[in-house]
Amino acid sequence: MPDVKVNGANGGSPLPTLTKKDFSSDQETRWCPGCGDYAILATVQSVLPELGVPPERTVFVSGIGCAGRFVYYVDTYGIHGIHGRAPAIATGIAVSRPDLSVWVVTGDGDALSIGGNHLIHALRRNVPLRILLFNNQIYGLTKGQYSPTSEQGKITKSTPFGSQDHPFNPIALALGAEASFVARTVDVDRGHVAEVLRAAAAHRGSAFVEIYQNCNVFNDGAFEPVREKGVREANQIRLEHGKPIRFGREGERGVARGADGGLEIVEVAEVGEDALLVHDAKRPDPSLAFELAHLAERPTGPTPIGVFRAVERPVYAEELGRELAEAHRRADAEQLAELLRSGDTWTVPAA
Amino acid sequence: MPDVKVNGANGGSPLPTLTKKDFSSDQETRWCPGCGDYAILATVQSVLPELGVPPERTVFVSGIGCAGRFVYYVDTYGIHGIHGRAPAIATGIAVSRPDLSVWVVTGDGDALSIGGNHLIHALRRNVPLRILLFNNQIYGLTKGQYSPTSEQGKITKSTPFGSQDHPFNPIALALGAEASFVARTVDVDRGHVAEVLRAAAAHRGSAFVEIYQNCNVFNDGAFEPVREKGVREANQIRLEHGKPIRFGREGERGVARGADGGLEIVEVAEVGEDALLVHDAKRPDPSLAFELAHLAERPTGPTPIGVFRAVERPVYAEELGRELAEAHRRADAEQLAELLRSGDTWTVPAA
Amino acid sequence: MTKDVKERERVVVRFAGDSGDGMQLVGSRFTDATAVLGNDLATLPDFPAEIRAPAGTLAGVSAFQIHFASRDILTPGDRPNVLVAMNPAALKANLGTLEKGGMLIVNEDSFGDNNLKKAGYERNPLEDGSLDDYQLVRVPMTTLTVRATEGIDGLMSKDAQRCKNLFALGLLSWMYGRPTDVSEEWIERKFAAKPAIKAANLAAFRAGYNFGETAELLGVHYEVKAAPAEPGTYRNVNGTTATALGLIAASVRSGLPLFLSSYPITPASELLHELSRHRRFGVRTMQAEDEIAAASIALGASFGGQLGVTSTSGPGLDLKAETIGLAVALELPLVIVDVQRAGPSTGMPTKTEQADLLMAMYGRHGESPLPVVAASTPAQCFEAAIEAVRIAVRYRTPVILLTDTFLANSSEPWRLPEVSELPEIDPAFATEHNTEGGFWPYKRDERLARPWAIPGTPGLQHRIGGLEKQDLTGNISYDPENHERMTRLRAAKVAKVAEDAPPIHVDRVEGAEVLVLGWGSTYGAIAAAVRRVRRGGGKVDQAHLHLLNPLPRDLGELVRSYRKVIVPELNMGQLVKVVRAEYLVDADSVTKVRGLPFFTAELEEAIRERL
Amino acid sequence: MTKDVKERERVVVRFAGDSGDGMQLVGSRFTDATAVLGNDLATLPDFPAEIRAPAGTLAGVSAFQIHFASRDILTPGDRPNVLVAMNPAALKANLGTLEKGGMLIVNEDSFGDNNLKKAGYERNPLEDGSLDDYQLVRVPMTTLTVRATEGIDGLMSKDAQRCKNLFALGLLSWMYGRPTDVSEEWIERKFAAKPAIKAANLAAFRAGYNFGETAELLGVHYEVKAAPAEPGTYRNVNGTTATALGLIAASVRSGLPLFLSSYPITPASELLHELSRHRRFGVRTMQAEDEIAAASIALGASFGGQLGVTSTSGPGLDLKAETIGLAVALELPLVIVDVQRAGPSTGMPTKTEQADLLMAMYGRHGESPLPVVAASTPAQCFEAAIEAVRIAVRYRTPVILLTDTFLANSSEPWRLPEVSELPEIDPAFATEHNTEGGFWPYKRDERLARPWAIPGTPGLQHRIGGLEKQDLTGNISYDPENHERMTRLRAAKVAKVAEDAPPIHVDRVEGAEVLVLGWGSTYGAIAAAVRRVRRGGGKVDQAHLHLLNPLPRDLGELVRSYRKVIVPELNMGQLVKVVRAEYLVDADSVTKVRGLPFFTAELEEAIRERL
Ligand SMILES: Cc1ncc(C[n+]2csc(CCOP(=O)(O)OP(=O)(O)O)c2C)c(N)n1
Ligand SMILES: Cc1ncc(C[n+]2csc(CCOP(=O)(O)OP(=O)(O)O)c2C)c(N)n1
Ligand code: SF4
Ligand code: SF4
Ligand SMILES: [Mg+2]
Ligand SMILES: [Mg+2]
Repeated sequence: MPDVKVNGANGGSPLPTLTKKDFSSDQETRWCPGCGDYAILATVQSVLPELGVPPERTVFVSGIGCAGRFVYYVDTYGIHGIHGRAPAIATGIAVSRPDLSVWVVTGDGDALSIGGNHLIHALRRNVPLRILLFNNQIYGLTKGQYSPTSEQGKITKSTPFGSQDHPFNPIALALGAEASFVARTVDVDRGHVAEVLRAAAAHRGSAFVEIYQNCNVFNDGAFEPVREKGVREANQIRLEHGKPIRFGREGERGVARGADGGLEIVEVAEVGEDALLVHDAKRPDPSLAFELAHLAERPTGPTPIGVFRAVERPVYAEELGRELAEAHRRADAEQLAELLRSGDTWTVPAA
Repeated sequence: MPDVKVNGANGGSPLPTLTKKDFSSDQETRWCPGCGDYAILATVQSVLPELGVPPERTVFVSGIGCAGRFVYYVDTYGIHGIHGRAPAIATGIAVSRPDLSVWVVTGDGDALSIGGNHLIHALRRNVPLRILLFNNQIYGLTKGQYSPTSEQGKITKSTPFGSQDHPFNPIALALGAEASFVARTVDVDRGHVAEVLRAAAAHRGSAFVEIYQNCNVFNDGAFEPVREKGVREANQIRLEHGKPIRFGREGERGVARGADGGLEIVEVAEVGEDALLVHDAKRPDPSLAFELAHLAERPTGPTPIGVFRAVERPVYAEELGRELAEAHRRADAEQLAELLRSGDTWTVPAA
Repeated sequence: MTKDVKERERVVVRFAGDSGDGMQLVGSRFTDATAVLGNDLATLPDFPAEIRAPAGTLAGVSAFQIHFASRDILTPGDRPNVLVAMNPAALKANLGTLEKGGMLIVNEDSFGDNNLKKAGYERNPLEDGSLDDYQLVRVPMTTLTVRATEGIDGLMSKDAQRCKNLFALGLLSWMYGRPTDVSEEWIERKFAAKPAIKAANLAAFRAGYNFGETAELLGVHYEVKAAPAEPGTYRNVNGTTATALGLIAASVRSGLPLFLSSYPITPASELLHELSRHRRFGVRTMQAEDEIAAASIALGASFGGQLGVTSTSGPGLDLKAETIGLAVALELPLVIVDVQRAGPSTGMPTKTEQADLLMAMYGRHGESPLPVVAASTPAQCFEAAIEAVRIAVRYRTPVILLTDTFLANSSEPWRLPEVSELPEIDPAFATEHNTEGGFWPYKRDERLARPWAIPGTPGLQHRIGGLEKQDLTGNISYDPENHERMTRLRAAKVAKVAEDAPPIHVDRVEGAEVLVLGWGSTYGAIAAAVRRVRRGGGKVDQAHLHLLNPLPRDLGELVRSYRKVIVPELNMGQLVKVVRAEYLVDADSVTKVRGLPFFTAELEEAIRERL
Repeated sequence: MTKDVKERERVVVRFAGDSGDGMQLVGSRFTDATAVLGNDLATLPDFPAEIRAPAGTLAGVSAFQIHFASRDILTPGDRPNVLVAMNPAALKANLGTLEKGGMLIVNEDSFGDNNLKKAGYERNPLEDGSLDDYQLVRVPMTTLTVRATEGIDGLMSKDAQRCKNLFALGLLSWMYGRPTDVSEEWIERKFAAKPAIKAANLAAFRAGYNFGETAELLGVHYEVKAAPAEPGTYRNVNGTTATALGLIAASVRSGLPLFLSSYPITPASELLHELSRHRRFGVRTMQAEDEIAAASIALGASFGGQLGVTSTSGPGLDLKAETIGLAVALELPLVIVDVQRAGPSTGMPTKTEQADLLMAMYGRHGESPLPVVAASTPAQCFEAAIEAVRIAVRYRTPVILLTDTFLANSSEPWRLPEVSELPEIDPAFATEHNTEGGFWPYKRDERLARPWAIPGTPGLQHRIGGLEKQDLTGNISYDPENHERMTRLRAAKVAKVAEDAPPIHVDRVEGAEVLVLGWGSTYGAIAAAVRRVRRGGGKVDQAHLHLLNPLPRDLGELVRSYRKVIVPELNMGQLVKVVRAEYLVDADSVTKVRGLPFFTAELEEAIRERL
């Protein structure tokens, strides 16, 4: 096993010779024309060279779904796994090989429906994974059934009379599952996606990133208010650590704590800048991030994006990894013989 | 199918003739002597007769674990299912039979390890289930491995050098999963358990109740601060809707919002009663409940118990249930013949 | 100009175009008209694996094949006699299937440089002589469609072009004398709300028809007479619809509300979609969080006294295994529909195979036998579904119903049964004590079925679970003898299902010493191949299994009575293993694992070789 | 008084008491002394199903059986010759196993009213004549223990009483002439830190020993001479430890770090516990959130270049099915240890059975063959584990290793192998391009194994997945011919594993026309039964399979060479199905499904009946 380096980082120093091309495979992309996945792929491929991890120490793991195809297009090591199990497969890789940078690409059905359990356990353990959840609020690959993030009443192939399910709020679920890094971004907003990816890459432990991704075939326009040029400027509440939470075309609105102790959207002109809540992504208690997640239950109006939470806590089995690698290197035939001999033994002499 | 009655309630009127005996089966209880499960069983059996639902319209479903044995001891309909799947099996029962009162009994491994996904989905859907999670922070039935609620560093059979996992906070996880009713209580505190069970029974939709349960064989004393007489008086923070949050032997301490916007434990004498936070279990935004859940990450000191959250939101497929039952009653041979004939048909005349 | 009319006994037509070209629609319309005309028919759509591949590429080609005849037919046909190719990619992807000398009708308007390049043609195949082996008919369909729709009020030029599929439909309708009113009425109905689109589609359809009649390109057209058929009312169904209808029928006949709990997966999702539409019958469908939940929810519904059904395909069947095992122990009715697809793991999700038989039989830990039923044709899915429900309810057992991608998508005419002829299914709920002062949930009836007492029934409260149960009482028991008894009882109960099975129908010819034994969706191909072998003088009998576990009681005697038994399967030889183990006959395996159904011709050859 | 010494060839002793009585400890100590003496031996603990049933009840009885002899023996024995019962419940639960006329040693102090009632005795069996068929020896063990420990400084009376198990150990040690120093040294070591407890245990042990020597109750004691054994160093191991050591040995021999990812389940948890202790060898164990995750994590570790192993029992194997199928498609090494337990669904978790064989072979959708290895004795688990790893690594395939509850818990002497004699396992990681300017992950070697290129290797980046892959390149492919080729390649690869298998060892006698063919943990019972049959003049050969899939290449010829083949199994007949299907021999099935191993006597009879 190569030397242990956390998250695959090459001693922190960038590899300046790498370019987007180094992370592009020769496989033809096979998403529908216009799919939001293209934009995400392009941004990921352009950010990867910045991270200082060479392609051979980068691994992408995905489940099944349109999003899952992602792995074929990035020229790194990769597993296109089975539906919902990517966080578990990736856990096996990340834990056994702390020298690698391991990324999970998953869809809203893959991560939150069939794979919900593995996701929450990876987050609680703080396994060093970068988990990109492409949330299009629909099942793309199976041609349009509703997902656990679809709005209640959604009419789809499996719910011709409207779905009965109340959806998850992925950010809130991740926070409830002890996630140490939680962020949200929007497929086509390349600058913002890149920013969030960089922050996720820098995080030690699990980094959970929800990416609003438009499925133009089965759920077109789901994120229009925060995605389309012309309207998104008014609706993206960009969270920035240490800064007052302001948004709107001219920054004319903001988030403040209301009289009942809850958060509310205010006009800055009315309450004054000082009344605004200052975003604190590093607060140990996840409650503020949780409140922000509930500021907008769905991306139909002003919606926070950016890093909700980024706190340091012990990375799963990090220390242990080093220890074990060391121990394994030392384990030899003699030690083994000794182990076999352990316990009470007796000897039958040669006659 | 009998008439549809929500949660099995008999039009709300109690059945005064029922007693604890009516809910006690003839099977010998088989938990270890001294196990906290006994106390819970006794309280459940004594509360059931109050609820106005006869035994034949009550169903208990459990997974595998010591807790799972519970179903055998209650003389109702019951399924002792497979590990982790009780919420799903119970969903099938509750959804198909809204006239029943359906209870799930599960352990911390059953509910949060293997069964985590079903639990969070039942909660988000708001399926009418009363889910009792017997949290002993250990695997009892399989003889003592750590569970997803065990403290990090726990030494158990499967972790002789201490566990590496950061635990779940079950209340926070449930809140992150959109739970509409979330409560916590302590096995031996019969009065409190009964109170919480009554509230859970009255709730429409999913009621999630975490019960701290002592496993005296494999994890004795895990809940001592909130469980043992003499200390618990100082450590139980009893949440009561609409009341200021005060606790301690003399109610000398309380919970208030601190300068940084977060919650903190205060001396009432110092801050004055008015500064105390008033508990609001009915607040639509789950953030307050989430904050309270994080007041004590583990039951090692002052710890909130009681109902964290109890809000009304649509019960999964409730309306639909009525509609379908009605439709099914009407569906007859003629309708069926018509259905078979639908679409383009043609006729070959008899020669 | 009047044209020659030639008679044909049977014809295979394949429509192929880009996913956006509406080929499935053309195929369905052509099928309906064909059905109304009284031909026997079988169809098979061929969807692209991608959701929406870029227009004009090979990955985006969508096709529809129909086989119709003046006699009864059994498969959608090996090789088309006529291929309609709407663009170069469709030509490239499908030409290989066209019979040598077959007719190739192309939309020549689409053979521009751009499309040729997308399809990977370096030269235009219409011009380089590479199609000389076929009767090439070049029709400028786009141009003619646009011309025919000129002047329609409010019609946009893009919409006009999109009607070219109806032009193709019209042309083929003329070629094979399909009734025009069926298609025209459909257009009227479908586009009633959009007059311009309606007019354009009608115009395109008629233009195509008239083009056939007048253009000199086509000298002949064909007549395919009605096929003799049993009197009755018919409709065309694919296996998905037939399965759905069968389940609904079983629900109505049993009085048990149907509760389908499922997780989407190709190709089983369609059954979920289909059943979701039938609220009118009290059908509840629930999209569960995963397959484990889907099975568990359905099992819960069964415990509640409903008809719990769960549907899936291979990977989902793996995940349901533990819950199915619980159902075996609980002895509750549960129907698991497995629409088999190709390959291990994710495999080839849109392709067909029948490789889950051994999984269905043995794919659970411990001794956990259960009945397995397989459907043989699209329409037969209806009966198979009812039979699966009947067994599940009668014997209080999970039943696996095997269909596959081919059955799910393929369609054929189905003579509607009288509702009163459908099997009665009696849930026979327990309502009273069955022992001195109490209720024993594992006291069995003469078929070894246990009583089904549902919540809400006063006095019959009971607890059941996956731990071994004491005979009769159902209490937990670790007694060795009891475990042996219960294990044998569960096996004996499943074995009893064979007692209900009708004698195996054998299609016999005088003097045959060879039997071809099949199961599942290969029925049509096997029967067609057997016919051909016989026509060539070969003597061979045919039998087809619908009950795979337990095997029918007369199967042993049957297979032992032949010199040779041939078992064709779309797998590596699964039924053949069971038959060999059970009856020690040296049955011969014919296998194909290509994600495709058997072709009649290849099976014919395989049988001939083994005679 | 000197007493008679009689010689015995073999003896079965069973210690039984309450869970709190320390019977497992007594058994283990007795075993160690027996091992050091040089007897051959086999042991079997019998744990209660409950965690901690109320003291004194039947549910709380814990027992330990040891069979030791002056010749080689093969099973823990059918029926004890001596039963030690520490309380009425232990007597009641175990008396049925004692041979008629056998010796029954009871702690008469515990036969008070209260204990009699808890055990469900209406009268005291020591006094009502119901034990007249046995040599009853009443010993007031508690009293004598308390008396022996009087005066020990700082000893509490409760602790004194708890030493009565050591009294029993002392008594039995005297009876069978076990060396006392082994036990005394153990006590010294174990309680070094607690002088009072140490003194009390020593005193109790010696008191028991001396009681035998002096009390008039026992007129004879026995000698069981050392069994001839191959020279070497021995230790006693159960199957769990042997499996763990085998995996560690394979890790050391291959240089692959061992990564066990598992979810607790009886009886497989012990393997997780055992391996968790071996950090010194770089062994990583991870308790996953469920079995699906456990398998997936292990598979991830394999992709990362480690030795991915996952362990479970039946219900967990169900859940791993889909991931195992993925491993089949990915063609990565993965070892799945299935410690089989009794029953379908939850069944009887603490009892043994071998009913997962067909599940192991066929329990995945689609055609997804994989090698299956089964261990035959507790110590043989060591070799079986190494062999499973060897196959997994050599062929890049998941391998299922079948053991069971009996193997896991039972123990026997194991001659330690030389490390240098253990198989070498070469991971043979790919490090370079294997085609013109690139890397093809599905280009195979002569054994059809594909290259294993692990992350971190520059230039060999590649993506693999569960969709069907193009031969050689591993790219996604829906090509029908490719799917057929890949399906057959995967099957052919697994078939090749048989080429490595040594010829089947047949234990032959002159003139035998009958073969007893077994697999798994029944080895000892079958071999013992075959011996007895032969002793009675029956002519019968024995063969035992360790490789279950593919079957060894010489098996066909072997089974066909007998007039009759008998296949005893602890299931409803699973291997027999495979053998019949494969070789068309009318193999005869002997089955037992009681959660118990075969008894030698019952197998002997079953074989005799069939000769
Ligand atoms: C075990 C299993 N169940 C179901 C499926 C079918 N399936 C494939 S992807 C998918 C959901 C896709 O939705 P999502 O995860 O949101 O990804 P998207 O396609 O929207 O990117 C489903 C149900 C499968 N492949 N495996
Ligand atoms: C599929 C499956 N995996 C594992 C097990 C073994 N098992 C039974 S109960 C249990 C965990 C018990 O812990 P918990 O749920 O906390 O219940 P407790 O015994 O503490 O009440 C496990 C791992 C099983 N029965 N089935
Ligand atoms: S179906 Fe939707 S998510 Fe999938 S590739 Fe097409 S547009 Fe993208
Ligand atoms: S092991 Fe623990 S949880 Fe289980 S019955 Fe015993 S005391 Fe209770
Ligand atoms: Mg999606
Ligand atoms: Mg627990």
